[in-house]
Amino acid sequence: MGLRDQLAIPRDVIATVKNPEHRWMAVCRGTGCSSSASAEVRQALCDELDARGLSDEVEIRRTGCFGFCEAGPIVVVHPEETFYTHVTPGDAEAIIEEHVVGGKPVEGLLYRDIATDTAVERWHEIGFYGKQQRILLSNCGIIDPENIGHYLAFDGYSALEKVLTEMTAEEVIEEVIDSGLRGRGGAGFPAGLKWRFARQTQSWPKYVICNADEGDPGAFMDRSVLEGDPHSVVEGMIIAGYAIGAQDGYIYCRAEYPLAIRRLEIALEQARELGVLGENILGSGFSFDIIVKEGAGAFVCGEETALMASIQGERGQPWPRPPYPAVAGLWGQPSNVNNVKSYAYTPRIIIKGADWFKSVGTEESPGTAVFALTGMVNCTGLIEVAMGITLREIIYEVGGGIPMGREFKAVQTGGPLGGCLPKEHLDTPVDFDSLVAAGSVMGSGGMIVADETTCMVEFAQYFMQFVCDESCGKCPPCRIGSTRMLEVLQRITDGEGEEGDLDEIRRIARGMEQGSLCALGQLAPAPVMSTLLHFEDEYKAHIEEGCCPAGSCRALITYEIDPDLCTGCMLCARKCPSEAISGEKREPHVIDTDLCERCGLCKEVCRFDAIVVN
Amino acid sequence: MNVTLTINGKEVVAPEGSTILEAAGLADIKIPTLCHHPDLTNVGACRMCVVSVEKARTVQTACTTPVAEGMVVNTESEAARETRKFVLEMLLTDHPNECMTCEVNGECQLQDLAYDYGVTWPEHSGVLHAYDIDPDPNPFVFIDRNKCIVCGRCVRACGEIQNRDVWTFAQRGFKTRLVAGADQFMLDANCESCGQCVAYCPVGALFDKMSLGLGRPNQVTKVRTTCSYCGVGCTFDLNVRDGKIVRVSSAEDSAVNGLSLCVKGRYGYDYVHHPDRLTRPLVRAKWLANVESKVETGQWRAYDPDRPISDSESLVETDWDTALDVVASKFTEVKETYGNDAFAVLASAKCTNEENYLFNKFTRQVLGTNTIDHCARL
Amino acid sequence: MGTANNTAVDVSLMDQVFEKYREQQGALIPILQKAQGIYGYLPPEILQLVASRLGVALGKVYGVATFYSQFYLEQRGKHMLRLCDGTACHVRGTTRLMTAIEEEYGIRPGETTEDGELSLEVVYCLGSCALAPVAVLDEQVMGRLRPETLLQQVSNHISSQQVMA
Amino acid sequence: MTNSIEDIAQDSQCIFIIGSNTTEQHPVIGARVRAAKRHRGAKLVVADPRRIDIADYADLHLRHQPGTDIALLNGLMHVILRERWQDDEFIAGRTEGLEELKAVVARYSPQVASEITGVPAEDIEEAARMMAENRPGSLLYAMGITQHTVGVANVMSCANLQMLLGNMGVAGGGVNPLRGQNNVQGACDLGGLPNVYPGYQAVTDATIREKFESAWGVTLSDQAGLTVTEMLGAAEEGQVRCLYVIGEDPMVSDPDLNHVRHALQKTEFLVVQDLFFTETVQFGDVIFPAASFAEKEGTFTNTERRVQRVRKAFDPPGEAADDAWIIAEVAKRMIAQGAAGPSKAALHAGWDYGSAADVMAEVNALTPIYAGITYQRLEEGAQLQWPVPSEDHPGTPILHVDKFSRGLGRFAAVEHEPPDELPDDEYPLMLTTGRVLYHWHGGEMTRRARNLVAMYPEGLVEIHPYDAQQAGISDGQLMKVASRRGEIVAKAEVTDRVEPGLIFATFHFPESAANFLTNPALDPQAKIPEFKVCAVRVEAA
Repeated sequence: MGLRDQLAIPRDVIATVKNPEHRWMAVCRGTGCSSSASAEVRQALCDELDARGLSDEVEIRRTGCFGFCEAGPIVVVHPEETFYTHVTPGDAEAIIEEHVVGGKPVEGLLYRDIATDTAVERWHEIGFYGKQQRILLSNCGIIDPENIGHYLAFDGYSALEKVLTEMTAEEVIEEVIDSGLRGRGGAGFPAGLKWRFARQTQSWPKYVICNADEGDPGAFMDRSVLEGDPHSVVEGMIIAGYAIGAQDGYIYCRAEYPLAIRRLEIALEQARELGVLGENILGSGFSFDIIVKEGAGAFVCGEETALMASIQGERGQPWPRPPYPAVAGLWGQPSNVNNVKSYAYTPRIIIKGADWFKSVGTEESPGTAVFALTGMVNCTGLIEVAMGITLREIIYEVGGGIPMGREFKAVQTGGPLGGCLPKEHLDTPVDFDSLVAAGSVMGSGGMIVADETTCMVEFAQYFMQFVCDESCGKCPPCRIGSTRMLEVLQRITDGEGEEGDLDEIRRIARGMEQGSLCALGQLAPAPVMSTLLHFEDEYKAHIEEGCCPAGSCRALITYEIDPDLCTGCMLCARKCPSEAISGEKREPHVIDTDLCERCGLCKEVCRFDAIVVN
Repeated sequence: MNVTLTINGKEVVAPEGSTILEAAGLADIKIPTLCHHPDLTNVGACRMCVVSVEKARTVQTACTTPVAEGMVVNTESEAARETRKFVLEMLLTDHPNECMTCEVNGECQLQDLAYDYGVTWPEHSGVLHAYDIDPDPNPFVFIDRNKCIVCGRCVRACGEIQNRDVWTFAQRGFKTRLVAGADQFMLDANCESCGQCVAYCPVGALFDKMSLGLGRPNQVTKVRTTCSYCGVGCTFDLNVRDGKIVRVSSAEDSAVNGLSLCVKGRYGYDYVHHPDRLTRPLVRAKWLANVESKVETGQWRAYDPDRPISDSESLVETDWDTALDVVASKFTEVKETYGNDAFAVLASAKCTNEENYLFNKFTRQVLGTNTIDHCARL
Repeated sequence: MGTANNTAVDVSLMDQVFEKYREQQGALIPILQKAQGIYGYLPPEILQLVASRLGVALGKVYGVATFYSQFYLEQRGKHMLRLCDGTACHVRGTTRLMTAIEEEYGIRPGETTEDGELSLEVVYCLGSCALAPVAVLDEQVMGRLRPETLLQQVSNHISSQQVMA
Repeated sequence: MTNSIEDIAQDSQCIFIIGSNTTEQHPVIGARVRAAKRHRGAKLVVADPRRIDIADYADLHLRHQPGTDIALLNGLMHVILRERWQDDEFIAGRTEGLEELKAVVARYSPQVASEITGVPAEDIEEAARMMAENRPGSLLYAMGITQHTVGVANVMSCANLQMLLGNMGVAGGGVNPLRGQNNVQGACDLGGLPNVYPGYQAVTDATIREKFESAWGVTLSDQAGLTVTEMLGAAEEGQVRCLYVIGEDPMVSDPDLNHVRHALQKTEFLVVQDLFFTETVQFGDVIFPAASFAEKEGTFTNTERRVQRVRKAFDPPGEAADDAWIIAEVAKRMIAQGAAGPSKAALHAGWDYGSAADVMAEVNALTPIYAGITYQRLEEGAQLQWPVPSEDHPGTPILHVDKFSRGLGRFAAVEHEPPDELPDDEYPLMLTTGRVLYHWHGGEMTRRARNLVAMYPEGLVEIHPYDAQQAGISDGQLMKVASRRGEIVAKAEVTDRVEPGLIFATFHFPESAANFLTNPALDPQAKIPEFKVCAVRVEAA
């Protein structure tokens, strides 16, 4: 009998959750679906059940994110796993009446495959999920993240029990090293090795820190894990604490994730109540507790030393390494900093073993990768794929290809500190080393797809603007370099690029890469350098010909109305914020280029594709 | 415990826990620095001291990287030198090109390093900070944030040496700005006007306001002396130009105080040149003969023009011989008439040891009394 | 001047905050967050109070408060509109949303309308990229915005709150 | 100081400041003390009636009533002895007289001490614990200890505490008076005292006297002379007819200025040697214009007994001349007139010095503690703290390392005695005096430093809001302060830096000089006046 059996585990909950016949509905309450009114959907479903006296028969369960936020709000009816998309409160009646009572799925709410335009009934039959392999996200969409009983039903905290009863700290570290788990924060440093360094430093107290300051624009993997399966992170941190000999943990989470923070606080409270967190965990004599620290809005705090400065209540400025956090980190004490996902994998590795983990993914990068797939793809959202999958598979199979039949141009991985890969690299396998070899990085998991309408110079400029805004200001290469770099990019997209600008960009980039204090400054030139590498012609077109091939840079384009296509509906003229469009009703309109601010609103509202960009 | 490492091919033994910079210092290998100062904690901000360390992915700051056994360091690698040049160039792109009129010209670390690394003035069309110059009404510290290189030495000096924490950096990134307190005037932000921030500033961003325009480093003579105020005995350099103190600058090799001084020591020197200074011996008319004729001929002068020289209590500016003789004669006369106990000498805690010795000798040997004291009790 | 509340700051509200963080090391940032939660921004007297209660220099508090983008040292509007300019949103038209707000309300990012009703702010990524472009009005997340839907929602939100008041 | 600034800053585990406004009076030491607390976690205990700046940095501020230092110190020692925190090994090996101390201190329980001092008993307990648990600890004091009628007893009491804790003769320990003026230490060291020759060699010691007689070639007086306060009294009574005042301004710095003025007026022949036309110069018969520190060569000795060079940067203005030349000229002329006839054979009889270094060579020869302090060594950068008995001696950064100068350190049991003058119905408030950051001593120099004046242009009198309200005085308003001896008018600074019943004034400004009010009552041994306590009344002016 394990220690865990002594706990007051909610057994009825576990029995229900595990029953394969159980009739229940998952209503996604991730941030995405919540902002599309999934709370109201849930209420409507409950009301309908009440009205029919079915409340006891059917469970309505709030769950974490399904990843397919584009299609939200999402409702999945179990046990069939019927997947309903874009559900509104008004659809509740149909779902209950037709599906629950009538036993037939509601056709109109099913997902329609883009390629075949046919309805897909079951969750895992949808193309978006077809190529995915959900390990980390396996509980997301299934369990109620605010109910520890659900987590326990899926072997929650049994890894902790195993560690505390059967394993020495060194064995835990051995197992994690053996699994080949590489840190999911971006750099891919072997997690177990980091733990070992922290264990070896002879100084106490020690700290376990979870980096949940997911600041990359376009990335929300960590948030979904925290929102959908918070206990997996908590359990992973406790195990790490046991392994390195720490008693205190911090989760540093962006303040922009209020829901994740709330769910974490609930999870911590429930874990303490259950006795798996706090003093004398499971009667083992080992104590460990966790404090959630909210970030205050600084991207640089994703850098581990800046993050620790921020926990200490200081300006979030990095300090040079070495000494590394494993030697001198938070308050000068040995500290282990890992990403949310790295901790969340840990319990699964302990339960299923290092060999199981290594069986997924590639030899050098075992396990899965979680990406936030965004930009110009049909299916955007959160995806989990086995390492080694190609970019092409992700973009065209999981993501369903580029919308409106446009041409794929590039994919950016790793956010503002990552690189752009053009179509020649579409068959690059996605793993830590292959992406680096191709000129990008895994990063923490942002993946943004650009199509032919995306100007790569502007794209690079956007990221450099981001770096300028987020540079902590401590070291000159980043503080001043990013500003100078942005100025060059700005003048190129303004059509004022000069000969030598590309050399200037390369020079500043080299200086920043080589001289900056932290990874933010060292990697900041990556988006610029990778676009310059693959799309130099596009840069040159801006500088030498004064034109933006993607038709995107406002200073370099003009809008015109094709008189043959214009019907004179006047919609564009009414919408134009600068009153640059004129024309009689039912007559072709014209744009006054001098007045036009090139906002593109006319093009967007035109129903006849009559607006042309030059 | 010592560790052995190699710097520029030279074997160096340094105590465990020391930095590469310190180890290099032991071997007389010079590594350029800007934000580093031996009195202050190291922050690795300015990137000037970067060196290549074998097996390290990037260049490392020598001021923060601890030495390790077998470490191989190259302080003059291409990457290190290139980085230093880049840093200097970047700093100069946000620095006014005013060396020609800058107060610290010739004593500016940025200028020296730009020279050492052959960095030419970077022309560019980008933004430069344009902060107000000398916006703080305090009478001591001149501030030109446009020259600030954000090295933070002033912030650390004020925090770590002086423990007043007047200075801080506000905002971040390119907008990072040195501010006092919550962007207040210095004197409202706990400042005790010690000027340590000025002493530690490697450029001309903080300077002594009283010294503006009075002489640059190469135009002054520095005279090392000991402060004339309290008993701490700080030593400093009088910066002298044309027979005037134009500035007091503290010196790292001062035994008692290093670069530290207080407001009186650093900024209270101008009494020396005050017009109130007595410049000629004065004697009351009653002790003098032929006052009126000497005044008429211009040999002597009335001290107070409003007081008639005929008034026996009026003071007359005389020559030294006369004044000294008046005193010597009167003292001799009193001594002969009333004896040694008629004298009392008040020596001075402001005078030198040698002078006090002479006062003591004079009192005891010449006047023949032990009645000498000074204000130690006051 | 706007209608925003300019009455003196009640510093006693901070007592509970200091009590809560009494034992916690490095609590400056959470204390400032709670203070901003109470007052809507960080008034100078609160910065001073926090400095003296924590025994740190005012400059340190100010340095921290100005480093992080979350903190405001000036009073903001009754309603806060945050436009996401994360990659996905940027690509899908945040700039147009910004222009629309500027034209309708005359405010640019970081500014507040003269009547003190609305403040505008641009943030990088709210993590709802699939719904780009996204904005958050007070606590309400709005996705797939177009200029006209944004303006409609903002005006509805403001007027409904006024009615309630 | 028995110790050095450096070892106090580096090694003290507890720094106890009593009667020293360190931040304002010794700012560089103040900064080192704050740094020791902040960076090393040294404990800091400040005892001062006012909430002076350094008190804001202290772990504990003991706000005792002026003139109750002994009661406070005895209270601390009471707790230490009660808890057996004393250093028995040090006491057994290095001291004597503990039993007498114990007997006296036994009467000063924290409750009793609290009643006298006004410091809560628990703070006294806590301070004693802090000092006992954090050793070595150093004690810093200044005029707040010495300027009392019980000044000497105060100092002895400080020494008792440090010996009890075994804090003597170790780095980071000691009893450390912070000397107020740049060379007050040197003036004391080099014979500027009525009872000793240079190097504290007693004038009453025949052997010593003979040494100086043979060096100077004259017969010397075997009687100790008068102290500063006594000589002014003697001048008033006509015994002293000639007064030679060098670089001092008793009309600002001495107590009871009305009395000083009378004495100076009565003096038959007053010679004053100074930089400026000071308050005292007004009364001078002959005034010699002297040189400032920037205009002459020499040495100063700092508060830690360190001898350092003063160098000439330029000539004095006009015909002003350095003090050494002036005094030598007077001496030579008097000798020429036959006032003294030193034997030509005596080695150091003459007054022809080529340089300050020549004078120092004579000091080296006659002053054992300065014997090894030569210009050559100083110019080579040697850092010398006396005693330096020979040219190869490295100096003595810490005194009393193995033994006290008298052998065993003696515990001198002292009892609390109230100040000479305490408030009463007629003069209901207590006045204490001191200095401010931006000014120094009589203000002769700082009042002529443009920006120091800009920072602090006039003397302010600190008064507690309660007393201000009682007297109908508001902040910045002129107020009249009167004592039995005189009155001044100055602007009020209404502040809780002082407690109700206590006001504070400076003596930097002649027009508002606190010394018109102060009590000339002297410590019987050291003859130091009780500047720190007198009774006054205030009213709006």
